[in-house]
Amino acid sequence: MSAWRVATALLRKDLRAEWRTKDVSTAILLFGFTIAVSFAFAFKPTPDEARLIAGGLLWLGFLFSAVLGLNRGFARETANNCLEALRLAPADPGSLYLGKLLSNLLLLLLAELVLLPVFGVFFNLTLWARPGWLLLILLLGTWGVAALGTLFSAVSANTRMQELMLPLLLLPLTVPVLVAAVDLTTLLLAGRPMSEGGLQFRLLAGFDIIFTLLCWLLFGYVLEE
Amino acid sequence: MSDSTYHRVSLAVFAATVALLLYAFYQVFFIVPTEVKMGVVQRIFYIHMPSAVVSFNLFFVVCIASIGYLKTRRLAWDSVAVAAAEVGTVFCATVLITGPIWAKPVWGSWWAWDPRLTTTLILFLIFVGYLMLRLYVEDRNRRALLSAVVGIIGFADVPIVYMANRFRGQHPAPVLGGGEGSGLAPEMLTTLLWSLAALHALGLLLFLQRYRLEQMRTEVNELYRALRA
Amino acid sequence: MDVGLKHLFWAFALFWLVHAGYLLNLSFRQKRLADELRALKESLGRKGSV
Amino acid sequence: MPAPDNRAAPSPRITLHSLSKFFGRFIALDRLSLVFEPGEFVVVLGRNGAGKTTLLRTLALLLLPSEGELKFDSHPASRLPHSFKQRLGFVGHEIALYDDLTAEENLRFFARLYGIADGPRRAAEVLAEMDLAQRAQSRVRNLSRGLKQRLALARAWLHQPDILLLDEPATGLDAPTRERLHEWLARCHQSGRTVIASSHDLAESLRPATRVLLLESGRVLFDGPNAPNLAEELRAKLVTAAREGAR
Repeated sequence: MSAWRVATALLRKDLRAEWRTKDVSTAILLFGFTIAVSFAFAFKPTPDEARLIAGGLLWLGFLFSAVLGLNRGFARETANNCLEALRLAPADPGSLYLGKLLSNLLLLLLAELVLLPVFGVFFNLTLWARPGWLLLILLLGTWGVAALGTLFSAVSANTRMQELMLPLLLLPLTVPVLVAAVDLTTLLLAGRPMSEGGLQFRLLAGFDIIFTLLCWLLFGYVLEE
Repeated sequence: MSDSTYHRVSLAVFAATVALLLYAFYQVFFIVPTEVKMGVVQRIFYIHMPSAVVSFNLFFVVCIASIGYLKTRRLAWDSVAVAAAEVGTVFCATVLITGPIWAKPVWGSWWAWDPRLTTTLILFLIFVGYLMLRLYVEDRNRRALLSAVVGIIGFADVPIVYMANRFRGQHPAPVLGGGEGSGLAPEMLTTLLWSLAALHALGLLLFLQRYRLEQMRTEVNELYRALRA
Repeated sequence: MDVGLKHLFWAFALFWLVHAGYLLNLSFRQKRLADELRALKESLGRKGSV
Repeated sequence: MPAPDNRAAPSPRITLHSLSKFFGRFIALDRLSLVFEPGEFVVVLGRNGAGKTTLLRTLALLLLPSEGELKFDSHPASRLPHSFKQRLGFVGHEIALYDDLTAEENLRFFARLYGIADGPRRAAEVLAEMDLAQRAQSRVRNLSRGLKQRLALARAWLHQPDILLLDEPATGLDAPTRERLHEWLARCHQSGRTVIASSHDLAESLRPATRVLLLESGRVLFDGPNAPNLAEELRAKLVTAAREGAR
């Protein structure tokens, strides 16, 4: 119960601070938008081609802007050394992780919902044909990125090369998420039955569960000095 | 380990490695029959596949040593982890170099998205990240903690990366992968086993030297502290 | 066959290059540390004798 | 600042046994063996880099010792449950408060982390105690250095810890506020709490403390009860130590 209290306290604190400064959301949205535009210039695909490659471009855009957002999100804890106060509190580090994960997940998902139509317009996609499936794919994929990203934003905050370390560590590790989420999004855009993506769904769910648990267990070590 | 035992052990490992490598290469070049479909280039397999096994085993050691460090907080575990990670990355690099050289004449393209090779590539990137991270954390204990976390997560990621690549499904089926009924001739199996032994010995040799380096570094730090005290 | 031999040669050559390079790199790093250790031990001995 | 409540807190005895902390080649603490009895008011003195901060951060369980042992009563620090941190309050060099939240929001947030039953009421109480009530709705970003420092003290005091660990608490405070800080600390001390505070200013910080600890290069140069004219003696010790160090 106290774990939930701590996690929600952290979540509320993050959302309140974000509402005031919009640090993380501006980073994700502006970068995501810029990426969408650059992809559109770089590829200029025909509608058929677009359906094939849009899944990949969409998730690459999400992933890169997520890295930026996660870095900004953890910067809030390192400013004034607020992390020290968190470590002083009689809270289990696992609950701190959960709170941070929830706030990252929420912000990333919201930003993705805003970025989706941007990609839709540039690549002429019909994204909303099956909104339930789309949201499920978004949730599972983003969860995987946020689960690892939350832990690694804390890891990279402790290094000299903060901004570089996060993508260097995170991108290889999230390859399974990228592969599965891109496959599923491509199925969705091609109008194929989602039952063809059973394996991918299971892989995403497995990834999310395993790494949420593992990061929850390991987060305390990252906070130690 | 005292200095003299260390020298004796490393000499023994060095001798064993040289002997095993010589014998294994003799097998590879003079004894084993040429594979019918792929021709002489298939002999790359005898260094390619064992290298992958060695690097994988070393990354397993990284994971175990990382858990060991988190549980005991003994820096020796961290030295084991970094030694295994660095040598594992070197072996990983040789897998990634020999793979495409083998693939080109057989499948006509350098990179055929074989799930095993692709997994090795991701593994390589993960552990390059691990080594980079170590470079950018000053404090010894902090470095050990953070890299232990990355080591454990990195290793846990491997099976999932492999599964993700397997259902991508546009790669040629692995013709020779050791097992899966690919039907190795008896001589081929013997040669493979000798190669496996020889490359593991090489891995052990490099690991011991790298571990030694880490111990020396610790000793230097201790001496600096003794000098100030 | 010709192409196969060429590839076989390069695979083994590069394999050895990487390993030899790494072994060389290790011994350089060890040598540097050994020198540093020796110097430190010397100055520590001097400090002890004062 | 009005009096802290007069709960006689059974502070644990703090024992350091041959405790060292290394940062790579640097020795921050060199085999310290010390005992802090419950209810002591200790001021830790020393120049920059003498080990004051490392000592306080180690006591606050923020740093793991490299060698040696730290005990609270008979419990080794490494085996204490997270809930033990309820009994520690710490203020470090940085204020550890969120710039974009108001003073009150910060305290309410930390009250929730500490599981304080009536967080909002307690937050208001502590704000009043630190003379911050009229700035409760200001964002931390807009507070002056002195106000921030007071808010940091409020954060450390929120859960009424038995042991107060303060790293240069007088930083950024003007003379009258500093005076009130000393009075407040003295009262914390009178209520039975252990107070350990550091300072680099010899004369200024000595008055309310009962025990003085002078650190130099991670070792204890002086450890004894507070006395008038102690500052001169300590200064002389530091000069001698510096001369020996230079040799």
